[in-house]
Amino acid sequence: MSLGLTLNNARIDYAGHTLFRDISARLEAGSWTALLGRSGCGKSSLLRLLAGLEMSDLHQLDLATDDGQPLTDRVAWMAQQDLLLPWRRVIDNLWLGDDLRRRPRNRKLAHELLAAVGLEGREQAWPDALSGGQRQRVALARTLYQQAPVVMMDEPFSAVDAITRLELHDLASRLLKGRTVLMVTHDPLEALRLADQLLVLRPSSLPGHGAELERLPGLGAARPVPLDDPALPPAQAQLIARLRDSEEAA
Amino acid sequence: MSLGLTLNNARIDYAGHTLFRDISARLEAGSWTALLGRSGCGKSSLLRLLAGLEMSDLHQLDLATDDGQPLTDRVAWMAQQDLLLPWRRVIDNLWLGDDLRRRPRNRKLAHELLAAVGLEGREQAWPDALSGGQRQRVALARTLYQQAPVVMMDEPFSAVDAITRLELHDLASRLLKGRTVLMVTHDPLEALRLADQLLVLRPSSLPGHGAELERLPGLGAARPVPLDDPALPPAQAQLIARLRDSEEAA
Amino acid sequence: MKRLHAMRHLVISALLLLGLWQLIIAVTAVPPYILPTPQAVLEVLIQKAPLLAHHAGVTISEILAGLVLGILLGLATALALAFIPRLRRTLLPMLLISQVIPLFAIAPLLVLWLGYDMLSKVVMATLIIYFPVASTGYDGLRQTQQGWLDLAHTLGASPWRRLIHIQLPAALPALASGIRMAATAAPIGAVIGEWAGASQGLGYLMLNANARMEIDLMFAALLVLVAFSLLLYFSLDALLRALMPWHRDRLTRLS
Amino acid sequence: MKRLHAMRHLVISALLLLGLWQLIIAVTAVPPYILPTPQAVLEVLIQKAPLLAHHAGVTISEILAGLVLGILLGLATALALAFIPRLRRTLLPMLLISQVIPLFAIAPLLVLWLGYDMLSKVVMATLIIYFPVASTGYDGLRQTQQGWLDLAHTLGASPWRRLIHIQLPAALPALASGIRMAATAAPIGAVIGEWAGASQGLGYLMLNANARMEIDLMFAALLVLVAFSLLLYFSLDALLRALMPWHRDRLTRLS
Amino acid sequence: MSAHAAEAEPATSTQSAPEIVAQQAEVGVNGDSAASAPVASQEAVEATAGAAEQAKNGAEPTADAPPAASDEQSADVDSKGAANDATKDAATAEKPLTQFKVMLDWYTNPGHAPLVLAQELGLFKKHGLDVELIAPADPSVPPKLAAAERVDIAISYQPQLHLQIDQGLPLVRIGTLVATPLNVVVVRADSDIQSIADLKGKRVGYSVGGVEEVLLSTMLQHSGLTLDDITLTNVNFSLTPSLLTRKVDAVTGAFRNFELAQMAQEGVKGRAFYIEEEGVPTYDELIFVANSDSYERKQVQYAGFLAAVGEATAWIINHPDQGWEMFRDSDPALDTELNKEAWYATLPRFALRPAALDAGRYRDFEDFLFERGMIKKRQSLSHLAVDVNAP
Ligand SMILES: Nc1ncnc2c1ncn2[C@@H]1O[C@H](COP(=O)(O)OP(=O)(O)OP(=O)(O)O)[C@@H](O)[C@H]1O
Ligand SMILES: Nc1ncnc2c1ncn2[C@@H]1O[C@H](COP(=O)(O)OP(=O)(O)OP(=O)(O)O)[C@@H](O)[C@H]1O
Ligand SMILES: [Mg+2]
Ligand SMILES: [Mg+2]
Repeated sequence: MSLGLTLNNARIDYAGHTLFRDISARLEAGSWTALLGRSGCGKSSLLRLLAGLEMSDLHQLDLATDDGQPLTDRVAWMAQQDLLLPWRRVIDNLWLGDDLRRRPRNRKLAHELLAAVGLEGREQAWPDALSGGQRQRVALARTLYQQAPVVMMDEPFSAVDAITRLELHDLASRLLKGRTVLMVTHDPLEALRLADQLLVLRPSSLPGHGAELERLPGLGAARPVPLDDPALPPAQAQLIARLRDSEEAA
Repeated sequence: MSLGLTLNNARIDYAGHTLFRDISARLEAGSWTALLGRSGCGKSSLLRLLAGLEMSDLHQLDLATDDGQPLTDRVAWMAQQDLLLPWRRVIDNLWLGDDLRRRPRNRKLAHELLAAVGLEGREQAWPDALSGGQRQRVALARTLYQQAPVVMMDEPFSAVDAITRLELHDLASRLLKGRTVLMVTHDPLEALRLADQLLVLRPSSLPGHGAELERLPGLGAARPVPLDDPALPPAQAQLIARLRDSEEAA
Repeated sequence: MKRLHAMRHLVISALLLLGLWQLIIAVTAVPPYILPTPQAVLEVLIQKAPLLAHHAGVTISEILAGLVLGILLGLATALALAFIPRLRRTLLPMLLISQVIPLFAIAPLLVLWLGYDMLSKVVMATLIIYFPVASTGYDGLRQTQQGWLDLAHTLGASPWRRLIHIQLPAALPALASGIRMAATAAPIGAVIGEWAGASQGLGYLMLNANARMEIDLMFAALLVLVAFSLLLYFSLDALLRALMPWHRDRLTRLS
Repeated sequence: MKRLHAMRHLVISALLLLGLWQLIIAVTAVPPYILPTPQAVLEVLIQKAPLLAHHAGVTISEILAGLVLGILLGLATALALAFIPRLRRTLLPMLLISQVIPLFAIAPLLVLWLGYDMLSKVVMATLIIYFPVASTGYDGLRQTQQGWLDLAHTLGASPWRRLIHIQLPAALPALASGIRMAATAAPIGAVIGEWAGASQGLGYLMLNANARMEIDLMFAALLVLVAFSLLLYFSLDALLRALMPWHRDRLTRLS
Repeated sequence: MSAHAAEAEPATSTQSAPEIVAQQAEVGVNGDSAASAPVASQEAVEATAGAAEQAKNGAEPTADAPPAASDEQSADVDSKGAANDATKDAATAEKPLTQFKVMLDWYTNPGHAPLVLAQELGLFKKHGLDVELIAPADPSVPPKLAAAERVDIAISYQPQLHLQIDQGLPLVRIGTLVATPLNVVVVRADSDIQSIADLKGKRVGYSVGGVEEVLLSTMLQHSGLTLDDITLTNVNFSLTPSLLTRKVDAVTGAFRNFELAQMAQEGVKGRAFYIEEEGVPTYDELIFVANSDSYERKQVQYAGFLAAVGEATAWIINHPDQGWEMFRDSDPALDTELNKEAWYATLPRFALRPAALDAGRYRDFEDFLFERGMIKKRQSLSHLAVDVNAP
């Protein structure tokens, strides 16, 4: 169930402009990595690249899995947009993957997950009748339902309220135990609570190189780090300062 | 430029289910109000109702403006989705309102706003080539460009990173000085930094009434409240506790 | 209730049309052997109901068979075009050519090849339906949101299942547009086929009545054809809407 | 470079078609008075070039006039249907009826009203183009994203300017689909118009040649018509793409 | 008042060609005095006498240049009932021409030769008419438009005329273009159908014209069969191809001057059964019809028109080869081998006296259709056909 990843030489160009190049990172098996960076620096693009999705223009990646097998079909990807299919009811969106792979549906799991994200009773609703945060939660449930060894999530909790967000931290930590998780987030606290390592995509000092990746360690405690953990506030302040610095350095 | 609003008897039903009823609130002229509440409680719906947008099913609202004139055409609305028109370049999206009202375009303001939200040089890009946070910033710029006396924003900073968010707080505070602002947010800190009053939409104790509105005072300091203001951390903790409580009360 | 409402509107517009018809006759003083009065036509309609019913039966079978075949073939073509780029380059021009050839120019040819039986009419109706379906289907298929395709990719979908579960439903509104158009074209296809050679069907009956200057009968046959065409259109429209329950039209529907 | 590429593909598919044509003749042993050989047709094409050019000129003017009128009228109808719900209930059935009436039934009526000049052909081409444009335009217009309409509302847009700046661009892909279809239908409209009565034009020439069993000439005229139709389609397609620079097709284009 | 039309003996189907030619020659002598008039000279009369023969053999072209309409011969169209005086009175030459729309029954073909040639030779102008010839794609349209007075004259068929009048169309026959049936039943010469009786169990194709079923059933009855013994299929305008491809065993409604030549061109010999020999009363195949309500008002022009047609017919018969060349040159689309062959096959079929009325034919055919139940009631002759030169 656990699968480590090593990436090297990642590069993306859009329309002649280099987003980043020569980027390397290691995602340990079963560890959580938070990807941070300024809006528009290339986080979503990097996720797409790793997930093996179609990219326009020039791109490049050396990706090695620990078991040497290709990553295809073993990665769950939750996009920045919810990507719910409007012609499938909420619950049908969950087992889209089963239908696409012709696998039997796991009704029990689907119902459990919807209940866990607070959407019990909305299983038969059309996605168009949901609020923004509800849609995001359905998308999260769909990602969790996939039970893939590697999970990539692009700002998975951005549209939900603070309380729900904390609940979802618990839920995700529980359900994604042992998975290799790469998660884009804008919330430093969230990154610190959930991640074993933090990767910050920030402007490179080399001209024409676009962004580079800086690695910061996580708090190394249980996941999620309790809100009242005394290490959290200083770490948060430090991280924000760091994010601000990396900006000014460029 | 300032315009206060009083709303009474607000009610929305979706498909026979009452979201809320008998809701009243006062938005003082030139004040900022933050609207908080659990995901799916009806914040976006309330905003739509106030903005005079088409609602399905049963709805109701007594809205009084301080000058007695209808609100129509004097409210800027920033939706939860960015709603950029894909067939207009970034800058053309800004002056959509001018084109729709046959007013001359303010090119200088448009360029200044785009620069202010960090999108200098992307004026001629197609919206499809932008990242999620960049799109949200264009939508914000479009809302600010409108210079309406009343501004309603639905999670306007949800897709941008922490640093950009702080910058946008400054920007919005500066540019929306004197306007009556109603803003949905999930970030308690954000609410406290920007708002003169906080409205929390929470489950009503009366059965069948859906949600009710609880009013909390803001910090009453300059906008935005500096991050190092000592009143901020305890207020934030208190607000989170309050949000959690209001949940459990139901 | 809703059905009753829809019926009412159809009746109203039918009456409106009859009024318009009568008005045209009154205003332009067009002689009855070019445009008969509604009364005369209705009279013939009742009087020759069995005859009309017989020929209508033939034509309706042709139309329905052509419709089914045309939609299936059109869909298949749209899929082929969307999935095999190499094919597209050569198939698209051929498809276009098949469309711009006036049907009546090759109708005699088709009839000579396929005989004077139902087959040739079905082929004709199929041909005429085929293109709107293929064209709108193709346009719909190639405009699937990139995000959904990406999702299907990470979910490990085969091209075939991606098609079924993502691209086809996404193309359904566009396709529905094409099918609605096809429904209006199908009757003409069948009638042109009958015109090129047949011994029964509404097209044949009309041609015959016309030659005998029984203009009343011709218009009665026309009326039956039009009525069936409208029925076909509205049934298909209802069916298509039922196929897209999530697709809430902004504007109120016809019914 | 790209244009050259496109040309190559057209030439390839043209050659392929000629091959197919020849093959059909070889395999089915169809007699030349039903399907002449490509050589025979090309010979006539060269030999009677001035005759064909003259008639083609007439038909092309009819097509272009019909296209412009049909698109304008179709758009106007789509707008009327989308904006005046009351109208929709009565207009839509009439629109449908105008589509399902076989032309030959009302040809004398048209001649009576419109005479034998170019007008009647332009009207026919217009009629046939009109529907795909109106239908897809209407379908496109009523599917505008609610969010954009809301935005227009708060931005204080008049219905008219909302239409211009929001609904029409949003409907453009659907409309383009309809216009593409219309482009293939326009030549047929003009030719059918000529069939209803004319003394010049490719349709006239084709029917005339057909009646005299000069199948070579008929196919030569058909070839000219098809060539022009393809040209029309690809020009319009290029134009429509140019009108939608933001609309990046997922799949590579034909060219 | 000239006697040539009013006093003409009713032509019968048994009338021989020389007799008709003789009558036509008489017209020429009586009607024309000017030397340059188309059929005035004695040579012309002689040439006419041999026309049928020449047509068959493709005889040498006559040396005469085609006559052009000269002002001296312009008709005085205003003097009532004076069509026959047209060529005698040169004084009124400057009269404006009357616009005249004539609708053919079908695309221009050799069957329309007299009209095309009258146009080319300027004979219509000579008779004060500015004629426009219009070709429809559907033969059922012209009579309707004539009835609606959209055109002044339409070419139609006698059997259809009876149906049209029965259906209340205000039409009347004013002249004849082809005075015999052209309709034949055609089978392949290599088939085993030697007589109508052999059609039993065969498939017969026809082009919808309205009366095909009646004519065919009459012929079948004549040979002891009924319609139930055959299968009828509408093949519309694909008569020849359907026969050539053996989709049908026989076709009816084919024209003896056209379809047979068409088959021959494709190397298939045909065998024809002439319908007037199979029990069907003879009739005029191609006739001129006009609106019956405005007939009296336009009678003079009609007379002038028919006079021009008659003159053209006579000239064609005198100069068949030259006629073909002029016909061919009038429209490049007409220049085909088939048309050329049909040209010569059609020549002997033209009515030499287009205005002449054979009352018996109309009465007999009316009776025939009535007995067959094709028309609801019998019309009097005057409702069916008129002699434009009658007072
Ligand atoms: N068209 C609709 N039909 C039925 N229910 C609807 C419809 N639109 C919204 N709802 C329901 O109304 C409730 C309120 O939705 P709304 O979008 O206002 O929530 P919200 O407070 O903005 O939530 P979020 O924070 O997730 O954006 C939700 O439970 C949603 O499912
Ligand atoms: N198709 C495209 N063509 C051109 N530029 C593009 C395209 N897609 C993305 N970009 C640019 O690439 C950059 C990175 O985009 P990406 O979506 O990866 O950013 P991000 O880090 O996810 O930002 P956010 O936090 O706002 O989501 C942006 O500046 C964007 O404008
Ligand atoms: Mg992103
Ligand atoms: Mg919301």
